[in-house]
Amino acid sequence: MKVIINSDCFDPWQRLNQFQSEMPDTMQGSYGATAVFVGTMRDFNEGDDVSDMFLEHYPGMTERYLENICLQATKKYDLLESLIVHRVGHIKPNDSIVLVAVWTEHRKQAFIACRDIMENLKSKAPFWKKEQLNKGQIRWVEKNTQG
Amino acid sequence: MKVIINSDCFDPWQRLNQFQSEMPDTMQGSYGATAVFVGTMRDFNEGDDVSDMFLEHYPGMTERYLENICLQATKKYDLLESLIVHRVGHIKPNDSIVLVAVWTEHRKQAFIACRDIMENLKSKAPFWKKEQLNKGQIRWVEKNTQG
Amino acid sequence: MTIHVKFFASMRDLMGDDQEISHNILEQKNIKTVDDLWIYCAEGKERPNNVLIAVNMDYVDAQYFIKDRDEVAFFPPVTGG
Amino acid sequence: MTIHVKFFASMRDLMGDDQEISHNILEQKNIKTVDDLWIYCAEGKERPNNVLIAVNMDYVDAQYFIKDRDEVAFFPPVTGG
Repeated sequence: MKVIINSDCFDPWQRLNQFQSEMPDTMQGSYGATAVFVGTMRDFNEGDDVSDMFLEHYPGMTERYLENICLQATKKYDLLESLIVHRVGHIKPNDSIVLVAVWTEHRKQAFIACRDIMENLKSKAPFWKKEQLNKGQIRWVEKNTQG
Repeated sequence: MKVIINSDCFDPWQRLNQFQSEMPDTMQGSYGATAVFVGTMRDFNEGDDVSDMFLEHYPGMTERYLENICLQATKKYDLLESLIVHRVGHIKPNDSIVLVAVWTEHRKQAFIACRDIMENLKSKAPFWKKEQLNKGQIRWVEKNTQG
Repeated sequence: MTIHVKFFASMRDLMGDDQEISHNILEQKNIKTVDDLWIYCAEGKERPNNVLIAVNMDYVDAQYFIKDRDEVAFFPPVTGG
Repeated sequence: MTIHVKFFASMRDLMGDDQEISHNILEQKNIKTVDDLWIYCAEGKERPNNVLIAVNMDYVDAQYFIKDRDEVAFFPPVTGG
């Protein structure tokens, strides 16, 4: 189980590659399913072109909640491993914002756990998005889309 | 939309990296969600240690069904892109068997589409697994686990 | 008519040598459906309950009417992914 | 008692300068709950309906009793992921 708050741009596939290659030998052959979600910044939101974003968080509480969410999912869905990477700070369209990945024996648990973690993250983890629109306006995103 | 039948070992994260980097510029900033599933060979199935697997398929029909499944999901869930890679031939524990990935605007569609494609693949695509057990026995896998 | 018949996985094991064969079927044999074709090919072996059938790479049921040059495949439940 | 108060995102914009401040609260001020604390800090600004509250980094409601050295945070609905 690993939670990373990242202020630099990250490549989700490279992270997954690295995370998986660093797994202990005992993991080899034990997992049959990996479910992954990646959230990426779009250049369009609520009818407006977006050129830039700032992602604020509550240092300390954010990590605590992401770890809690992972821990709960690990127990509930028998996760063998899990990884959350979340970007903070200044973000450009097409940058990865969030990566959630889980490893389980069978696919059903992987699918449900990955989605569950994302929904919990979206509703509980203290992050806030501030968008800079192409037409100059700056606004806080008021709420997330329905999951 | 891309479907690949692969007789060599493949690294799912590298494939995703490559596939995404080859996307046209118009895709940049258009997708907000990517959902991925990777199925990996376990060294254990139905109570037995498994040392080796052979994955047979029906050339022609397999590709046709995977393409159909992708096409249906693309229409139903407004997929912006999709990728299926499926291994055939001789496989070892810890090898990737299947990769399903979808790109959408919002997360809900991505989660549902990825799972839907996997369930359709599991129930429709003509592949058959033959396991070699550690104790020497060879057997056809009779059915997939519940999704 | 000429029918190309394929057997996959455990169905091929069941059929032994006849794993992929073209049958020249004389019209008077009265082979109309996939089920008739199984009986013609299987030399008395019963068709397993869970066998899946594809004609020209599309799933059909055993009552499907075959025609000249069809490719008919028999296989067990799929186990990919 | 000393209470450390934090405001995030649009809640910080609302509060202006008071974004992160330690308040030395005299006992006779009769500040018991998070709600009392808001009234004490907010200089007449109404507490938005959807404001979220955390004490020592756990979610609580406005009736939560605060104690010396608590860290209290006010912020809008979260929008991560």
